[in-house]
Amino acid sequence: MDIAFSPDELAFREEVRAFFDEQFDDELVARLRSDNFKEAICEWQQRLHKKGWIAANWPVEYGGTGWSPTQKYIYETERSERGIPGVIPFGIGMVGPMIYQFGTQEQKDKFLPGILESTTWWCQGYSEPGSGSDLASLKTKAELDGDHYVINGAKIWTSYAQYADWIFVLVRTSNEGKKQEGITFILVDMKSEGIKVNPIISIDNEHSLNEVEFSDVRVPVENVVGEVNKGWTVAKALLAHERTGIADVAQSKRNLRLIKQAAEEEVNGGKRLMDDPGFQARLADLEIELMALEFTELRTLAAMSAGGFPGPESSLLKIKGTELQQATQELRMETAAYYQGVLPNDMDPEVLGHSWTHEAFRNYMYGRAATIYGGSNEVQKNIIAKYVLGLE
Amino acid sequence: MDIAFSPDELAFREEVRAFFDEQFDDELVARLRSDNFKEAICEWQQRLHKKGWIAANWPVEYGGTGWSPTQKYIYETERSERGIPGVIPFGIGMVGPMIYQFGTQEQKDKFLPGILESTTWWCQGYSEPGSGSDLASLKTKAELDGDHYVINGAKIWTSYAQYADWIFVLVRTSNEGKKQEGITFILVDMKSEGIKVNPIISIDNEHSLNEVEFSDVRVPVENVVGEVNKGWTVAKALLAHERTGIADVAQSKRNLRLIKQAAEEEVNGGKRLMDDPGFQARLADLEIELMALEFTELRTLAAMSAGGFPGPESSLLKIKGTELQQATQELRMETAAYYQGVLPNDMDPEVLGHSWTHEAFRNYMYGRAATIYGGSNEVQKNIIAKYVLGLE
Amino acid sequence: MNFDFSEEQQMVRDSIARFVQDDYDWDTRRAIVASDTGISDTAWQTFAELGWLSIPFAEEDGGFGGNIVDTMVIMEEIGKGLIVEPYLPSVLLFGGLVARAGNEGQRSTLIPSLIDGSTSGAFAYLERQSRFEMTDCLTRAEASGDGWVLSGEKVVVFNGANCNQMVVLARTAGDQWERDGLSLFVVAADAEGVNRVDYAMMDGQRVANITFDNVSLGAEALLGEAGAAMATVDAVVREATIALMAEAVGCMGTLNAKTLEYTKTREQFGVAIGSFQSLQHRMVDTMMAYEQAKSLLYKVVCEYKQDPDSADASINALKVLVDRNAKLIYGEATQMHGGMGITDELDIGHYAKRLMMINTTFGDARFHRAQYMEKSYAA
Amino acid sequence: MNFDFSEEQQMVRDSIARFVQDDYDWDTRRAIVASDTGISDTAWQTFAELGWLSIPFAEEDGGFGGNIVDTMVIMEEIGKGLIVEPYLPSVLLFGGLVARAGNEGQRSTLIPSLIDGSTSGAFAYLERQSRFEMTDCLTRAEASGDGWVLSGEKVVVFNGANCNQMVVLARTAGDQWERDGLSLFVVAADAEGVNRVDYAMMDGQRVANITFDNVSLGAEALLGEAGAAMATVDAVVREATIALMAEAVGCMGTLNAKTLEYTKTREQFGVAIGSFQSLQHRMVDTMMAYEQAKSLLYKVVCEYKQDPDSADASINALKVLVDRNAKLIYGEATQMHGGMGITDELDIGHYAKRLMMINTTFGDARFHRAQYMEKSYAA
Repeated sequence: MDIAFSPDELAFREEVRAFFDEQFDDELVARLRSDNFKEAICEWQQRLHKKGWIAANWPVEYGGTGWSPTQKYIYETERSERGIPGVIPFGIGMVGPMIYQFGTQEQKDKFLPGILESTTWWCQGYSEPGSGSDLASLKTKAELDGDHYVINGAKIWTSYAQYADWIFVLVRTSNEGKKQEGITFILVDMKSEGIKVNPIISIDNEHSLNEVEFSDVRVPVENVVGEVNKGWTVAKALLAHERTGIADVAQSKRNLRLIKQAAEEEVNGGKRLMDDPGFQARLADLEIELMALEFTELRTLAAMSAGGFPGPESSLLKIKGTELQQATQELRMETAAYYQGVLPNDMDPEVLGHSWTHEAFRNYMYGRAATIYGGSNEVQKNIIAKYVLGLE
Repeated sequence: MDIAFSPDELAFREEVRAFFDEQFDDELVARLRSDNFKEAICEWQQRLHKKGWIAANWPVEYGGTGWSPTQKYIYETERSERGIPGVIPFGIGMVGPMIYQFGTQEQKDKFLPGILESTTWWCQGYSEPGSGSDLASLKTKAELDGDHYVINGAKIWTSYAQYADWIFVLVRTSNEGKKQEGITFILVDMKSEGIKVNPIISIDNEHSLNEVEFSDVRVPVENVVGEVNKGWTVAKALLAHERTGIADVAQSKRNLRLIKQAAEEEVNGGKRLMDDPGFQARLADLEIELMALEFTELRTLAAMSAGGFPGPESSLLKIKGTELQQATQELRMETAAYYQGVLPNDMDPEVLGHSWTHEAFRNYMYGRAATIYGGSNEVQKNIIAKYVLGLE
Repeated sequence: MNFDFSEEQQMVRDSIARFVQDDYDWDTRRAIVASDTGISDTAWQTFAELGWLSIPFAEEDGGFGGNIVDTMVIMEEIGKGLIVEPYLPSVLLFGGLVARAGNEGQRSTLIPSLIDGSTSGAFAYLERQSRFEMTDCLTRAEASGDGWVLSGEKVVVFNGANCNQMVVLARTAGDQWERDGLSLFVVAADAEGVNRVDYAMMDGQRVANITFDNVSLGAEALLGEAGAAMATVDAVVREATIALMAEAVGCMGTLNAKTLEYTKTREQFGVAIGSFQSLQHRMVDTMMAYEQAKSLLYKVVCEYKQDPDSADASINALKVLVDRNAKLIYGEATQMHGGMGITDELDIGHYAKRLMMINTTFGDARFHRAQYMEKSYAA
Repeated sequence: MNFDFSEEQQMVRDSIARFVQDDYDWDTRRAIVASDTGISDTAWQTFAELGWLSIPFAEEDGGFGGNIVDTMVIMEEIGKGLIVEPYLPSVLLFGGLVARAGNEGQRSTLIPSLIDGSTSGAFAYLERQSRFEMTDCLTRAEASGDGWVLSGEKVVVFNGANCNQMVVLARTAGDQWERDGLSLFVVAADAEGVNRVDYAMMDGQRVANITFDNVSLGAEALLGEAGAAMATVDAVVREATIALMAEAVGCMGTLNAKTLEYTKTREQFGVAIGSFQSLQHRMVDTMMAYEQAKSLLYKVVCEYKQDPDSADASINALKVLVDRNAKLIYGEATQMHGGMGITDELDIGHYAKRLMMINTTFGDARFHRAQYMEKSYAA
C-alpha cells in the first residue's frame, strides 16, 4: 500500500507540465473562447497528437499512449488543474475504440487516422426523442436496399452535430426478438443527403446540442461496425468507456480552488466570505468527499491495471463524481451572489461585476446534464444494484 | 389567515397549565421513573379521566373532550413542554375508537368504561414474525369451534404485553379471496389459557416489547369487532388513527430546548458548545424544519376541523415528524459526547457524568422504532405516492 | 386559528390565475422575455386595470389597503405564472419606500402614477462590493444649497433597465458599513448624470448597473429623514422578502405539479416513469418540501400580521428553508425531465433559474442562517 | 501506486477472520459481553499466542515491527467481528505511549507483558469537563521527594474496568487548557489511593471513572519528559485515530453485507424486499458511502506512511466522513431490518452502537471539521 510516485513518474509529471506550459499558450486560450472554438480545439488536439498524447485509453498498437494508471492520473490532474479542456470525446473516446474493437481492417484504415489526427469531427446518434434512459427502445429505422441501408428517424441531444463530419448511429434493423436485438451500429457521413440538423438551445443559452433528422439517408452496408442486429453489444461497450473518467475529480478540485480564491476577495459587511464558518463548513464537506473520491478513482485505476476493464464499479465513479461536480458548481455560483444571475453577453464581465462569474454560470448550467447523460444516475444505480449487489 | 388565540382559548391554556402544575406532581414523576411505572401511569390517566381530559380524540357522546383543533394543539404543547407522557395509546388511542366505531352495544358497554378509567390495560396484536410492512400477509389462524374461535399463531413487537389484561388481534379466519379478505379483528383476554408472552429486549436494554404466542386459545365469537372476515377495514381505520399526533412536534421542541440548555453548560477548550458555529448551524436547521412542521400540523388540524378526517396527508406528518424526532434525538446524544454511551444502570447518572444523558440514550434508542412502526416510512411514502400524488 | 383566505383574496388569486392561463401562456412569456424591453406594457396595463398594482397601498393614498396576506396571494400567483413584469421592484420596493417614508407631496405625486402603471419604479441599493450587506454603501449624496449632489454606482438594479423613477440608497454621513448616515433619494431615470448599463439576468429580469455622476437633486428628492434610511429600508425589505418567498412557493408548487404530470405521461421501458418506486419516493420528498415551505410561509405571514417587528427570525428561517427545498425541487424537476429539463425551450429550467435568483436576493441562505443564529443563540 | 497488502498482512487478516468465524460467533460475543468482566481472557490469550498483540511494537522491544498498514488490517477485522477485547486501549494507547515515551527500563518491563497478554493497559485522559480537549486537564501531580503525588479524577477510561496498569495524563505545571505542563505517569490499577467506578458503555466496553486520592508515585512512574506529554499524546492518538477509523470501516462493511443479505432473503408482499427499486437505490448509496470511507482511509494511511506529521488534516477529514457515512449505513441497516434491527438479540444494533461510540471517540465530526477548517482556511 503506497502512493509515492516513482522517479520515472515524477519525471513524467515534469514532462507533462513543461508540455502544457509551452503548448497551451495564451493565444490558444483566447481562440478557444472565441467563435473559432472548433478550429482552436482541433489545433490543440493536433499538438497533443504530435506529442503522441492524444489517445490515453487506446492500445499502443492503434496509436495509444501506453500509459500506466498512475501516468493517466498524473496527466489528468495536471490538465484539469490548468483548466485545459479534455479531448472531445466522440472520436477518441467513443467511436475510435468501437472501430478498433469491432471494426473491419478497412474501417480501421479508413477512420482511425482521421480520429487520431483530429481531422474528422464525430458526433453521437444514440438518444431519440422518445428514448432517454430506455435506449434500447430506439425507433430510427434502417432498411436494406441493395448494398445500402436507408435510414429514417431522428436522434437527439447530439453535441456539436453542427461541426460534425461523421456521426455514429444506433439504428433498428430488425423488429424481431427482444428490443435489444435488431439494433445495428453504423457510421454515417454528415454530408449525406437527407440529414438535417436542428439546433437545441440549452439553459445556458448556448448552442451545443442538436436534433439530427434522417430522411431516406442512404448509407453503404460496409459502414456497419460489428455484426448487423448485434449493435447492442457495441452500444454497451461504448457506454462503459464513456463512464470512465467521467468522475473528473481534477476538474472539481480546480473549481474548489477557484472558489477559495474568489471567497478571499468577496466581502460581506467587512468580513471575508472565506472567514465565514458556514461557508467554510460547506467547502470542507465538499473537499472531504472529493479527497475520498480521488482515492476511489485511484483504487479503480489500480484494479484496472491489474488486468481489469471498466466494470459496473465505474458506475460509482459516475454517480459520485457528477454529484460532486454539481455541488461544486453550485457553491461557485453562490459565491458569486447576485452576479451568478448575470447572463453571459458581449459585454466584458468585469464591467458588470466579476470576471469569473460567466464561467461559473456556464459550468453550472452545462453541468446539470452530467447526471443525465452517459446513462442517467438512476440507470447507474440500477446497474450497480443488479451487477454489483446482485439485487433483482 | 390568523393564528391568534381567542380569549376562550387563552383561558383554556391557563386551565391546562394549572392542572398540570397541580396534578403532575413530583411524587408522581418519581414513581413513573421507578419500577412501578404501570401503576403510576394508570393513576395519572385516572387523574386525567377525573378531569374529563382522557379522550381528546373521542366523540363527546362516548366520553371525549369535544376539543377544537386549537384546544388539542394547546393541550399537547403544554403537555410535551413539561415532558408529561402521553396517554398509553393502545386503549384510548387504538382499540377504543374501533369499539365505538365498529362494535356492538354490548361491546361498548363492556369495554369502553375500563378503557376510559384506565382499569383495563390493552395491547396490540398486529405484526407477526413473518409480516412486517406487509401486514395483510398475517398467518395467525382463528378456527370456529362452536361459539368459540380457536387461535393459533404468534404476534410480535407487542408493547407492554407483560402488563396487559386484553389484547386486540388481527387473525385469519379465511384463506379465500385476496389476502386482505379473510382477516378478522378480535378481542382476547390475556388470562386465556394458551397465551404465552416472550419478552424481547430492545437495543436500549429495556423490556417493553414482546412476542405473544397463541396455542389453541379459545375466544368467544362475541369478541369479534365488526364483521367476520372484514377486519381489514378496522385495521386500516386504526392505522390512520395511529398516524395522527405521531409527528409530536411539541416533544421535538422540548428536546431542542433541553439540547440548548445542555449546550450552554457543555464546554470544549474553554468555549461553550452553544457558541460553536457548527453546532449552532445544525441546531438552526432542525429548529427551522420544526417551525415549518408545526404549521404543517396546524394546517392539517385546521383542515380536519373543517369537516375532514385524517387522510393520506397524515402520512406526511408521520414521515417528517419521525425524521425530525430522530434527528433531534441524535443531536442530543452528540451533545452528550462520550457520555452518550453510558448504559443506564442503577448508579446515579450524575456520579458517572451528566444527569440527563440517560434520558438522551433512552429517547434515542427507543426513537429508532418511530420510522418503522405505525406503518414504516417507506409504506407511508407508498401511500402518499398512490393516494395523494396519483402515481401507480 | 384559521388559514382561510377572504373572498377578495380568493378573487384576486383567481383573476391572476385566469390571466396567466388566458394571456400569459409559455409562448407569450418567452416572446416577452425575448423582446427589446423584456417586459410587456400590455400586461402591465392589465395589472393596473384589474387593480393589482393598487392592492398594497393605503386607501388614503388611493390604494386598496391590502395587507401581507393579499401580497402573499398575488406573489404566489406571480410565481406560478413566472410573470416577469416588475411587481416586486416597482410596487413593493419603490412603492413601499415611497408609501412608508414619503411626505404627502411625494406620496400624492408618485403613488397614483404607480397604481395607474405610468410610473415604473426601482430601488437601487446594491453596490459592486456590497454582497448582502445593505449598509455597505459608498454612493454619496452631499448637501449642496437646498438640494443634494449624488455620486456613485449601483449594480444589479432590479427593473433598472425599464424604470423611469428610482429610489437610491446613498450615504449622507458616516463611513462604509455604518448604519447611520444613509438616506433615500427619488431620482428620475433620465436625470442628467445618470448612466445605465442594461443587461439581462438568467431569470429574464432586465437589470442595470447605474452610475450617478454628480447628479443634482432638489430638496424634494429626499425621501424621509436624512441619515435615517435604514429603518424604512428594513421594513420595506422585510415585507418584500416575505413577498419573494411567496413567489418562491408559487414556483415550487408549479414545478412539482408539472413534474408530477410529466412522470405520469413520459414512458420509458414500456411504462410511465412515475411507476418506478424510487422516483415515487422522491416525488413524495419534493411534495413534502413544498408543503413545509408553504407552512413556514404561513407562519411568517401570521406572525407579521400580528406584529411586523416580531417576525424577523422566522423570515430568516424561511429564507433558509426555501433555499434548501427549492434546490431539492428544481433539482429533481430537472433530473426527472431528463434532457428536456435542460433546454431553453421548456419552462422547467426557467422556473429553476428564477428560484436561483430568488435564493440570492436579499441575502442567501448562509447569510440568513447566520442572522437567525445571531438572533437566537447569541450569548 | 498500489493498494495491495503484503503476504504477511493477508495472513494476519485471514487469521483474525478465521478466529471470528470459528471462535467468536455472535452468541459467543454476546456471552462475553454479558460476563462479569465483559471480556474474554481466553480470547485475549489467543490474540497473544497468535502474535497479534506484538504487531505494532518495534523488533527491539520484542515486537513484530509492523507499520500503520498492519494496524489498519488488524483493526478492520476487529471491526468486522465486533471484537470487544481492548486492542485499542491496551495495545495501541497504553502500549503506544510506553513505546514512544518510555525509557528502556519502562519499555522492557511493560511491553513484553503487553505482548504476552499479562498486562492489560489503559490510557486515562478524559475528565468530566474536558469533552474533546485533551489539554483540559485538572488532574495534578505534585513533585514530592524523588517522586510524585497524583490527585484528580479521570472518566470514561477505556478498559478502565479491567486494566491492571494505566497511563495517566496529569498536570505538573500550568493552568487548565494549557498545552505545556502536562505529563504522563504509569500507575498500577491497584495502587493505594486509586478508586474505580466501573460501568458499561452501549457498545459493550467496560470503562471506569477513576479517582486518584494523593497517590504516591516513584520517580520511575514518569513516562517521558515532565511537562512535555502532548507531543507524545498527539502522536499516539493520531495513530489510534487511524486505527479506530479502520475499525469503523470494518463495521460499516459488515453492516452493509449483512443488510444486503437480509434484503435478499426477507420477503414482504410476496417478494424479497431487495427487489424494491427504492431500497435498491438506497443500498447503492450505502455501498458508495462505504467505498468512500475506505478510500479516504487508504489516503490517510498512505500519507501517514510517507510522513506521519503530514496526515493531520486528512485524519480530520476522515473523522468527518466516517461520521456521516456511518450514520447513513447504520441508519439504513436498522431501518431495513425493521423491528429486528432494534432488538438486543440481533447484531445489527450493536454494530450501530459501536459506530456511535467510535464517532464520539477522540472528538466528534463537528470537532474535527472545525480542526480541518482551522488547518485549511485560517487566514
